[in-house]
Amino acid sequence: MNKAPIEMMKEVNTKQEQARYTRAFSGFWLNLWKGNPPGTFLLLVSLLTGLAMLVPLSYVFIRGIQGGVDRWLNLLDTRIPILLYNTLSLTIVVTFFAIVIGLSLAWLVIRTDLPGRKTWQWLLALPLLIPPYVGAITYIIIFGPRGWVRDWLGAPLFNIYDFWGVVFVLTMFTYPYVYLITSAALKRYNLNYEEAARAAGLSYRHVFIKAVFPLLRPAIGAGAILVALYVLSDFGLVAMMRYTTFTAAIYYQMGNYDQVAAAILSVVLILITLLFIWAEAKTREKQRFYQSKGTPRQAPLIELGWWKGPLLAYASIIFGLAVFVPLSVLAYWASVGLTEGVIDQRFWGFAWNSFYMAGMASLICMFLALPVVYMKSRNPSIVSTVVDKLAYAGYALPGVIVALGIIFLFNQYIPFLYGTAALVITAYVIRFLPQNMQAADAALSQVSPRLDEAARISGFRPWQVIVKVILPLVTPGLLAGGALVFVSAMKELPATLLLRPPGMDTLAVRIWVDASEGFYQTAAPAALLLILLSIIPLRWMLSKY
Amino acid sequence: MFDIELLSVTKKYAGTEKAAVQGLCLSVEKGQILTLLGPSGCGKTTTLRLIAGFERPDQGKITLRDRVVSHRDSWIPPEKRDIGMVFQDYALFPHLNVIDNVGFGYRGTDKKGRVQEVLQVVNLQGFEKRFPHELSGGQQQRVALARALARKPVVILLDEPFSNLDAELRVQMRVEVKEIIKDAGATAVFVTHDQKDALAISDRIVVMKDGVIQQSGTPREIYQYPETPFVATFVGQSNLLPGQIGDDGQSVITEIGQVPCNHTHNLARGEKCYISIRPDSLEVDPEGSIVGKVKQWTYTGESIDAVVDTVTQKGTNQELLVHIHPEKIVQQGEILRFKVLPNFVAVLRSDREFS
Amino acid sequence: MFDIELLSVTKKYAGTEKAAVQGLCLSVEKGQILTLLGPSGCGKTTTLRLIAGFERPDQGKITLRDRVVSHRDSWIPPEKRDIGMVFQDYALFPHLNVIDNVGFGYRGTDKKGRVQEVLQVVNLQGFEKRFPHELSGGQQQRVALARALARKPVVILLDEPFSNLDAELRVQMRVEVKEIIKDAGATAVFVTHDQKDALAISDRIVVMKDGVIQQSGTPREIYQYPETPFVATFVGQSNLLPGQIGDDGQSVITEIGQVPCNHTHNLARGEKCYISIRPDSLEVDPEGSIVGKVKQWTYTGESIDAVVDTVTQKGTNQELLVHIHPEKIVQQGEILRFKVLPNFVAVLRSDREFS
Amino acid sequence: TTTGSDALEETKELVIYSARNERFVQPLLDSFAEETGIEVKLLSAGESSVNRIMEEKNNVQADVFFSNDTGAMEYLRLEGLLQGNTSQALNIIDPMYRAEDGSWVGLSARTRVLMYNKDLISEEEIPKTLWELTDPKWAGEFMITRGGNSSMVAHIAALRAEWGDEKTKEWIEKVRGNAGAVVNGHGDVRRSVGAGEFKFGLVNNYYFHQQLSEDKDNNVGAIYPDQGADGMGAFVNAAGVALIKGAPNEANARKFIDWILEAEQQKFFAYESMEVPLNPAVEANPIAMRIDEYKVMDMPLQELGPVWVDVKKLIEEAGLDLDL
Ligand SMILES: Nc1ncnc2c1ncn2[C@@H]1O[C@H](COP(=O)(O)OP(=O)(O)OP(=O)(O)O)[C@@H](O)[C@H]1O
Ligand SMILES: Nc1ncnc2c1ncn2[C@@H]1O[C@H](COP(=O)(O)OP(=O)(O)OP(=O)(O)O)[C@@H](O)[C@H]1O
Ligand SMILES: [Mg+2]
Ligand SMILES: [Mg+2]
Repeated sequence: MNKAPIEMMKEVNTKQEQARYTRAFSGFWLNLWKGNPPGTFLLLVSLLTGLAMLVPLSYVFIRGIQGGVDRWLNLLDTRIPILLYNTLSLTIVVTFFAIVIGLSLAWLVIRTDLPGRKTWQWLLALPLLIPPYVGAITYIIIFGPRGWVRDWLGAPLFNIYDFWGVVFVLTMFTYPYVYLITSAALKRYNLNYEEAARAAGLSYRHVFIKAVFPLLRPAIGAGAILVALYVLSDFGLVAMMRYTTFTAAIYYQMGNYDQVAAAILSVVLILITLLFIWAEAKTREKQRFYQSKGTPRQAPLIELGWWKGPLLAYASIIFGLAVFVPLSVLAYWASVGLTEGVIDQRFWGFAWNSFYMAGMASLICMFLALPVVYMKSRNPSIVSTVVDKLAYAGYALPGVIVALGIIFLFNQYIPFLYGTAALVITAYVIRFLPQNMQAADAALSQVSPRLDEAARISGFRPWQVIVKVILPLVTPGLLAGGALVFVSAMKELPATLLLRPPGMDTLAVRIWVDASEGFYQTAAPAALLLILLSIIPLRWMLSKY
Repeated sequence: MFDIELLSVTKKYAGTEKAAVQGLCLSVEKGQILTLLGPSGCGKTTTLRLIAGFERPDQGKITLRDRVVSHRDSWIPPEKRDIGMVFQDYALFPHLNVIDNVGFGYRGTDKKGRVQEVLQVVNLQGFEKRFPHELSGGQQQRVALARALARKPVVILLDEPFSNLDAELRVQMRVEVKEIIKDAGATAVFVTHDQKDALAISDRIVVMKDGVIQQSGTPREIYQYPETPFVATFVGQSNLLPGQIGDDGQSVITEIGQVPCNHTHNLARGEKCYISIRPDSLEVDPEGSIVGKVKQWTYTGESIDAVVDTVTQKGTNQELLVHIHPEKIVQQGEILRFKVLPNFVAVLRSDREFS
Repeated sequence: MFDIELLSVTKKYAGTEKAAVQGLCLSVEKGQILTLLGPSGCGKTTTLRLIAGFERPDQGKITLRDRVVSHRDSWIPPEKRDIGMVFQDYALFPHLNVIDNVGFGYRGTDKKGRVQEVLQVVNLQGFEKRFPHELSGGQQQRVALARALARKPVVILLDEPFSNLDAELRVQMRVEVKEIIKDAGATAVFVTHDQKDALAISDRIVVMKDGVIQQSGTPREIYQYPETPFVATFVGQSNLLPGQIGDDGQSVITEIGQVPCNHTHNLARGEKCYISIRPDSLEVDPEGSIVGKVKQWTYTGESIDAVVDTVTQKGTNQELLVHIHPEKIVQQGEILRFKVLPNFVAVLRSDREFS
Repeated sequence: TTTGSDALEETKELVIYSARNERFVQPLLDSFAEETGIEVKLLSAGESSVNRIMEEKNNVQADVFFSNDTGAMEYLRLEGLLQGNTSQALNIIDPMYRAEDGSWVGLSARTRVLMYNKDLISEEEIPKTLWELTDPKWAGEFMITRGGNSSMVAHIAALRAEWGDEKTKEWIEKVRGNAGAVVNGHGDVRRSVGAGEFKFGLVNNYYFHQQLSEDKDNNVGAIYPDQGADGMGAFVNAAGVALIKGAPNEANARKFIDWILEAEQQKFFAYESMEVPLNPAVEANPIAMRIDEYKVMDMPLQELGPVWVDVKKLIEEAGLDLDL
């Protein structure tokens, strides 16, 4: 009886303590989010996304570290230096040419009176649809040691398997990244800068150098980093063209049951990728500036005068090399294939698999991109920044590495889904979510945070605000991003190769398998269909960019 | 009863050195319109956002209708504060037409009727089906106001709602908004950096600077009896002179002579102070005791704003800003005589900092 | 000698129905400041862009310093016109700091000195290394002005250069810009929709509406003797009443009685006209002939702007806007008597359209 | 004794991982599916099949592994990933070409040959032993595949068993130096030699057979090396099938292995891929030499498994590219 009051006191104490802890936690929580915590649903979706993206990274690093000092030293001595040289030189050279071609074409079709510029605007984006390894196949068919040119002339004109051959083919099929992003930037460009420069007495050439180019630099950088990341992660093309970069080496290591070496090479590759991303961010940091909105005035077209002819020829040549030639070769082999009757039930099955998995991936990306981007923009905090950065990690991860991580994850933790399309779709999501995020980010940045606030003050909870206000406004952007994801996923090869469940080959895999064994007549129809299926999303995307 | 109460609220944005709002105490009575007036960056918007719940104060307590909405560990999110807000940039939903914008978030069953009602109040009938981009700036602002009113909120916050209107519409809207708010029986906080807006619309004005309150009072108090040099110069133009209270307690002895004043803040004779002379109180008068040379003048239609160089009794130079009748022709370099009318002369305590 | 001359210039934008600028004739003398004043969308910016050469007129001729820069078959591109321009949104290069922005396009060898010089003129020393996004709106505007001045252009075009400044800075900048332009001996065209700016800064004002010139003259002419109802109401507030010239030729007979005027545009006795009475010309006077009831009032510090309901001699209602001395306490519903002072009364021809 | 497939759960599908060229596998699977009504799912994962099987050891997906290399199968067996098989059907294959426990069984032989372009070089000139490839006179004249190619790894493992570490290393180093091109796969080698890019190349015999049946660039020949009286003989690897431990459709997998060992399937298989059946009773493609017509290295293929990792290390140390 005596104890009762003490017990009661204790109880009161613990209750108070609990209350204090709750209060302390809620205080901490509010401070963490600077007084503006996100809704539970938003937070959960974002955190899950971030975690999913973390899997391949951590898998690779853990495996790589488990490799032990000896393997590291051994690889550092022997293979890594050569691979480094191969990979870096290729990345830098291709990126450079892609910038030159992409920027010049973007400027030509947006700002000059190039005849047929509206048509060119989207014709020149078409190479985005052609998987680079397909491009490589077509060029090998023409210029390869046993190609058509040798058949006609008796000897191949040059060695396509040369460094410059690889550079050429890669450039032709990656320049659209720079082209598309700089085109969009040129359309948004505030003309007043140009006019201010002209009012200052500068000729157009100087205006371009001093006022246009510097303001396009962020866009060029964004495009260039996409090209560089593509080159770093490409497997199909370099394998076809017998050029070994890190990604190819990792894939071959896998074939040799050597997970450890693969993981070690992957760690190095991730570091290189991060280096590129960091360097790009660094150059932008120095140029942190904001264009004012400006009046949405129709830009006057620059008259090309007698340059019209040569520049038209230039655009035509690029189009010819990057679109016409590959498509013609494909059309030829496809016609051979059609007469042989390769388009059977199975073929349509592959097409459906491609369509289904790419479609699912793009749907999921559209669903995931908004919460992450939204949370970063509207609920800034260390948490949202980390989730955002993680989600962008997919960009830096070559498909092979993503595949390794996913195999591990599903085997260990979600075995019942292992061996289903879920793996491939997950890989696509991890790899291409950033593309959707960028589009969503761009769309969201057009939506003033004041609109959210106006909606909340009208009595809506955060998730209601997203549904009622944000979603209707960013849907076009989200869809454009989804279209881009779809196009990329249709083309994806390395992760698909490693992850596809038995009997679920995609068009890309078929192209690869058939072409690497020289069966062009079966590869070509698949390639053509793949390109065809991607055209509609691309058009949609272009209309939104 | 106060509808809105802020108790020593401080807010510092992450990454900035100075607090945007420092130890702010405000209270607005039910049905009143309070105006926050101050130069750009003084923390007006921040104060509104604190009241609305878009920012969380670092310190202090905010009460709305006797409900603590923000304190150390308690927090009521914006959507539960029952507030209407007109944003500086309107923040109309671009994907909704006027009706849907105004009715946004309205929960009652008489949505349609209520929307029509407020549209009538802001004089926008006939625009129901338009989308925001099909409206002029002024019309958009009125839609924003209608949206804020529709839900009959307890508290209405207006962030520079007239900033984008041209002079004519502005004058008209001032009157209308005041009436609308009064009719709705709402309590309002209104933000502006335009003194005309503030004087015209408010029951009380709070003049802020650098996140700190300088003076608070009725429009007349603020304009006629500014307490600090900052308020005197920010709210209307003014000439500030140091001086001391004259022996009669009804005038101030300054370098340009003894100036009669109506109000001396009960300062003792001989005490040091500042004096604020509005340009309108200096009248051209051939008999006047102040002599000056026109240094520069600007025609403004309603008057000629002239800067006049006078020589003080100590022999130093003193520039005075004078409003001259607009029909007079003034020449640069012309010598004029002035006298001081007591009406617009205010005595400021000299212990307040001069800035 | 005219430095800038536009001869019946017309410009219609592709895809629009009405010409943005219609048959515009303008001439600016060397060293003068001309202001284009008008409501939004009246073609002010278009006119500037035509002068600068960013747009090509459909018809008409533009001459700068006796050089035809734009005519049917001749065309000189903007970079060869030797103009300086301050853009409405400043258009500062975001990738360049203040020095490089100001020195942009400067060809002389004394670049550094010249930049320092103009920075001093606009009072921005010490900001040399800042980037545009690190400056306040007012500072950015001054950088834009400095950039336009640096190259000592013959012609300076300013598109609403004060639109983003607050009242105080605005008053100050008006004077400074005027001085700067005068000192530089430049010829300037200045665009604004703010009548105060226009009155303060200009040698001549051109009032535009819908792409057509309404009236052109000195600030005083525009304010005191507006020729059309549009000008009367756009430049300053005004009460417009129909009437006819009185028998003495010095007054107008209106519904509120006979109003004395100083200037009747030589209209004949008995001729129909409009009369514009500025609110300042209505003075409260117990002896006054006009009786009215205060319908609404607004305290503005410098005065009380009241709307007064009067009953005309015909028995109809007429609202008048009146400025009352700010120290007077006015009540809604109060009955007041007024008289009309002749100074601010202007007679307008009634054959000009009323709008 | 049969393991009593009735004791095993009846399922309707069969999952096959294959490192083999899909062209040759697919028709076979189609006819199995037709005969039995079992749905066959094929994953042509190339050399990464082994990898996947290893990764999936706790969550087995595949039932059967179709390999082109006994080394890979034995490696998996040693890792404990294969399931023993006592089916009588296995007995028609020489024990040298199957696992102790029957978990894998070879189906066809793939012999390492030097394939040459008859336009560029005559049968007399061509080197007769593998060691001769180290002769500087062949510098730049021939092609080999990368060291990581599983046929190459197996081949080098056999050489190492014959020669020991030092000599093997020397051979690799010199051959690497002499080779005109080191390429990814044998398909490249046969096409390039056929097209006359190089005089000869080291390939598996059926690549030679395939090149012969091309409609152009087919003027090629091949010699089986080291056939001299004291020669060590040509190295024969085998392609085969393996039964995976924990296979979800084990009954079907066993049924399939039994089925594929039937003569009819063997013949079809060998004809298509132009490999040589290990079952001497089955008739080979006429352009291929029968396995008893030449001298083979007498090394049981089971021995390849344990040395696999060491061999790769050796290759790596000797400087032959593991990857390309
Ligand atoms: N999100 C933010 N992060 C950091 N500093 C901020 C932020 N918002 C405002 N500030 C700073 O806080 C101060 C007060 O800003 P606030 O927006 O309240 O000013 P204001 O009085 O509304 O000015 P204006 O009249 O220009 O709108 C300013 O110095 C501003 O730079
Ligand atoms: N590029 C254009 N294309 C089509 N119409 C235009 C274009 N630029 C201006 N206009 C139209 O021409 C008219 C005059 O525009 P201008 O920009 O000259 O107006 P402003 O007087 O400068 O107005 P503000 O005060 O709003 O800047 C407006 O009706 C406008 O809509
Ligand atoms: Mg503000
Ligand atoms: Mg304009």
